[in-house]
Amino acid sequence: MSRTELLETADEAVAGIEDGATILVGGFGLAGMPFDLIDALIRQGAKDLMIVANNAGNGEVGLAALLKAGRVRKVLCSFPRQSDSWVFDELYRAGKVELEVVPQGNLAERMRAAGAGIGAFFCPTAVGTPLAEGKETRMIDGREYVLEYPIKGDYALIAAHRADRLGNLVYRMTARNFGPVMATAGTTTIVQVSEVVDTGTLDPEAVVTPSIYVDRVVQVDARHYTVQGAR
Amino acid sequence: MSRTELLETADEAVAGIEDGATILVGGFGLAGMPFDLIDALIRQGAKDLMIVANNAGNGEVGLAALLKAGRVRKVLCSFPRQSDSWVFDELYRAGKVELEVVPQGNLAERMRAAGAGIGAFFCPTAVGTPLAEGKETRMIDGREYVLEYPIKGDYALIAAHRADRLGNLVYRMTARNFGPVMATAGTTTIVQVSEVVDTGTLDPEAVVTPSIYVDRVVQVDARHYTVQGAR
Amino acid sequence: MTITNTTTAGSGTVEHLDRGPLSMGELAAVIAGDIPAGVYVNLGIGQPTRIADHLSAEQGIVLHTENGMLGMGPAAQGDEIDPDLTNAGKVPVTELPGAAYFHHADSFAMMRGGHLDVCVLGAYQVAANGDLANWHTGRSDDIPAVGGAMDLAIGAKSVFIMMTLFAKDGSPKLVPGCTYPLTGVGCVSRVYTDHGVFEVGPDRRQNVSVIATYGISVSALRSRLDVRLAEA
Amino acid sequence: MTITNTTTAGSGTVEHLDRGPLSMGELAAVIAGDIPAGVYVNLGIGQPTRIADHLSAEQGIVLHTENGMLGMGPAAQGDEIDPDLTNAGKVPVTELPGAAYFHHADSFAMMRGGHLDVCVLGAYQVAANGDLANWHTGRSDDIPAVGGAMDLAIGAKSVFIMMTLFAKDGSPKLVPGCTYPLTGVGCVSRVYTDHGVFEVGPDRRQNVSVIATYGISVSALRSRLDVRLAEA
Repeated sequence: MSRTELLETADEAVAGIEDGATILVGGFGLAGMPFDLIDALIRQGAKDLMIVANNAGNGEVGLAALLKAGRVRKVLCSFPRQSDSWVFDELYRAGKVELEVVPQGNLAERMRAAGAGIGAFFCPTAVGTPLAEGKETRMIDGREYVLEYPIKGDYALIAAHRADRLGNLVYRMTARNFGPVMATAGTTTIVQVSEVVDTGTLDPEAVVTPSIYVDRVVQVDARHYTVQGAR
Repeated sequence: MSRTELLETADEAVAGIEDGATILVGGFGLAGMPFDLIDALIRQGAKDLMIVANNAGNGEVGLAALLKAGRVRKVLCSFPRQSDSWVFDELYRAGKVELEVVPQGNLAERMRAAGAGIGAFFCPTAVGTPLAEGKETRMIDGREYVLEYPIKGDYALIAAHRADRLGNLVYRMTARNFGPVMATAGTTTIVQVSEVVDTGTLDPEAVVTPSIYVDRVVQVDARHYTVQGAR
Repeated sequence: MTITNTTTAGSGTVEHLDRGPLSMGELAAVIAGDIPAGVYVNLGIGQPTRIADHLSAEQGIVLHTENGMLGMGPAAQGDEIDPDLTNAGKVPVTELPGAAYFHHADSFAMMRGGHLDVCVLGAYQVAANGDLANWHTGRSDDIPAVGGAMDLAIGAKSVFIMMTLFAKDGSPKLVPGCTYPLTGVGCVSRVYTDHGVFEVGPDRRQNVSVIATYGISVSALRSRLDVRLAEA
Repeated sequence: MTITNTTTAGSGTVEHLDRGPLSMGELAAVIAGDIPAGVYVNLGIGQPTRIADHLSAEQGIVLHTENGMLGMGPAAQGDEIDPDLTNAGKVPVTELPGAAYFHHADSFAMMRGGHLDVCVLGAYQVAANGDLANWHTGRSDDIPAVGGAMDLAIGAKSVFIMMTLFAKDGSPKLVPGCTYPLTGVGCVSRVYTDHGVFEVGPDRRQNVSVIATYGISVSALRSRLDVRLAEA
C-alpha cells in the first residue's frame, strides 16, 4: 500500500467511507476501540454498514453509539451479549440489526487469511456445533475440520499507541488485540494513535504493524471510557 | 508447553533426538542458523533425519556439515542450489539424499499452520506450476488455489538473540527469519541464544516468541561464519 | 482448609463424607492444587478466574488470557488499573515479569495449535463422552454469544470444567448427552464440581470415573445422576 | 544519460532509434524512473537489485526483502556489514529509518496478501499472456530451487520483469508461450528489456503492447519475436 497519509482530524481520516461498506472495528470491549474514528464516522453519516468486531458495543460509547445512530445493517462478531450491550440488544430484539456470531479465534484467523492471501482454511474450532452448520467439513489425519473463508474489510478502523510518520505502529498491552490483524485485512486501514513520533524513533525489532498496512493516521487526545459492569 | 529448561551445553540441549526424526532447522543462509546445535547434533549421532529448512547448507558448516556427516535422509526446502551448496549438490547427484522443493512462503505458512492448528489451507502460490502438480485445487471467488498441508517437526532447532529465564525470545534483524514460525511447529523446540537475561528484563511488547513455544535453551558464544559467494 | 489433591487418578475414589459439598472458593483451591507446576493455563471467565487466587508463585504457572497475553497477574487494584490491560472478562489485571503481548490471531493460534496445557471453563452441561455445552442456553429469546469458548474447548491439551453439579432447579449438569447447543465435541477430560470430581471423555464409553466426592457418597451420586459412574 | 520515463502508457510507442540497446545499468534506471513515489517494492535477486541504486530519497520508496524486512537500505560496506542483516540474495545490507523486521510467515503473508505495490524479477521467459518462467531451466541435471520466486510472482500488485530480450543464443525470451517450467500464471504486467519495454498479461489476448524500444524499431522487433506486437 502506498504512502501513509497523516491527517489533522478524525473527520478527515474517515472521509469517503461509503454507505454499505464493510468496516472492521478494532477493540476488545473498550480496550483498543477507536472511539474518535467512530465518533467521526457518526458525523460523516455513512449508513447501512456491516461491522466486524469482537463485541457489539458497550454502554453508549464507541460501537454502541454508532449502532444507536442507526447506521449499522449487520454485526459480525463473537460476543454481542454483555451486561452493558443494551443498545445492541434492543436493536436486535426489534429486528433492526442482523447478527452473525463467529468464534473469536475464527474471527481473528479469517481476517488474518484475508490479509495473507489465503483462499480458505480448514479449522477445528466449532466442529459439531451449531456454528458449523451448513459448512463444508473434512477429516484430515483423523481429525474433523470446518472450512472457513476470509473476512475482508473495505475499511479497518483501529486504535494504536504510537505511529511514526511513515505509518509504522506499536500498541499498548492488551489493547493490541485485533488491531494488527484488521490492519492487514482492510482495503483502507485508518488508525487513531495517542502519539505520532519521528520516523526512526520506533525500534525496528518492536514494530507490530509495518507501515505497508497503514493508509491514514490521525493523532487524538487520550480518552478512556469506563463502563460499569462491562465484560 | 511446560516450563523451559535452561541447559549448560548444546550437547545437553539436543539430547534424545531420535533416528528418523523430522527436524526444522532455522536460518536463511547463514543468518539465524543454529550452528552450535547442529554441531552438537552431529556429535549426538542421530541419523536418517528429515530436515526442513530454507536452504540445504552453505560451505562446510551448519547444515552442510550435517549433510556431509551422512545423517540426512531427506531435505525439504525452498532453495537448495546455491553457489556454495557443493556438499548437498554432490549428495543429491549421487542419489544419497532426497529433495522436496517447496516455495519459500508455503514453507513458512505450512509450518505456521502446524503451529496454529490449521488442518490445511488453500494457497494461490504455485498454481499452474510443476510444484502444484498432483495437488488438490479449487476456484474460490474466481481465483485458483492449491490445497497445502501443515509441516510439523518433531524438533525445531533455531537460533535467537536473547532469551529470558522463562524462555521468551527476541531475535536480531533478518536473523529472525524462520525462527518464530519453527518454534510454533516443533513438538520440542530447542534454541541457542547469544545471551540469557533475567526474567522481566525483556520488553513484553517486543517479545517475538513467547516462552510457551520454547522447551530448551542454551547460551552459546557468538560465532559468525562467512562463506564466499554465498547467496 | 486442606483437601487432598485429586490428581492421583487410578489410586481409587476418595469419598469426603465428613463434610458438605465444596464452596466455589474451595473448589477453586482443589483445581489449583491439581494443576501441575510450570504449565501454561487459561482460566475462563466467571468462576474459573478464582483459581488464580490459589496458585502459588512456586508452582511457576503462567496464565494466558486470550485477548493477547501470557504472564497475566492478579486483578488490578486502585492505581494499578489501566484500561489497556484487561483479561478476557474485560476486568483490569496486572502484568508479571516475563509477560508477553501478542495480537488476537497469534493468541488463538497458540490455543488452537494445542500449546496450552490446561484450560478451565464453566459449563451449562457436560456429557459423559466429554461433550461440552457452555455458550448458549438454546432459548429462542437468548442473544447468542460465543466469544472464545469454542476455541478454548478444542485448543488446550486438557480441558477442565468447573461448575456446580446440579442446576438451580436440581437437574444434573453432568449428563448422558448434552441437550443444550454444543461448544465442543468430546473435548472435556475432567469435571470439577461442588459434589465431586469426575473424569469424562470420548474414550470412556459413557463410563464416568469418579475421582473424589464431597459430602455425598458414590452410591448416592448414582441415584441422582443419569450417567454410569465407575470407581477410579 | 536521460531516458524518457516510460510510464506514459497509452500515449503512443516511443522508438529510441538514436542509440543502441540499453545496458543493464541503464535499464535499472528506466525501471527506477517508472516506479511511482511512495510505494512498497521488492527487488528480486540478481539484476533487479541494481534498481535500488537509481531510486532517489525523494521518491520515498520503501524496499521489502522477503527474508523479513521493510525499509532495507543500500548494500553494507566495511564496518557496516552485519551477518544478521542481509537481503534475499544473502548480501549484507543496511537498515533505513522507519525499518521494521518480521518473521518469514508474516513476510510472505505480506506478499501473498497483495500488499506490495511492485516487484521486479528476472526471467528465463515471459509469455504474451503474462506467464512467467524464472526458476528452473527444466534440464534434468539441474537441481530445482525456487526460493520466493513463486510467492513474489503471484503476490505483488504489479510484477515487472527485468531481463535481456534475447538469450545468449539469440532466441527471444518474450515468447508466445513459455517452454520452461512456470513460476506463475498470467502474473506479469510489464517486461523491461534492453531492446524495449512491453505490456503483457492475461487480458491482452496475446497482443503485447510496445511502450518503448531502444536501438531497434517496432517493425524490426516484429521480425525477431514470435509474439504479436501492438503500438501502445
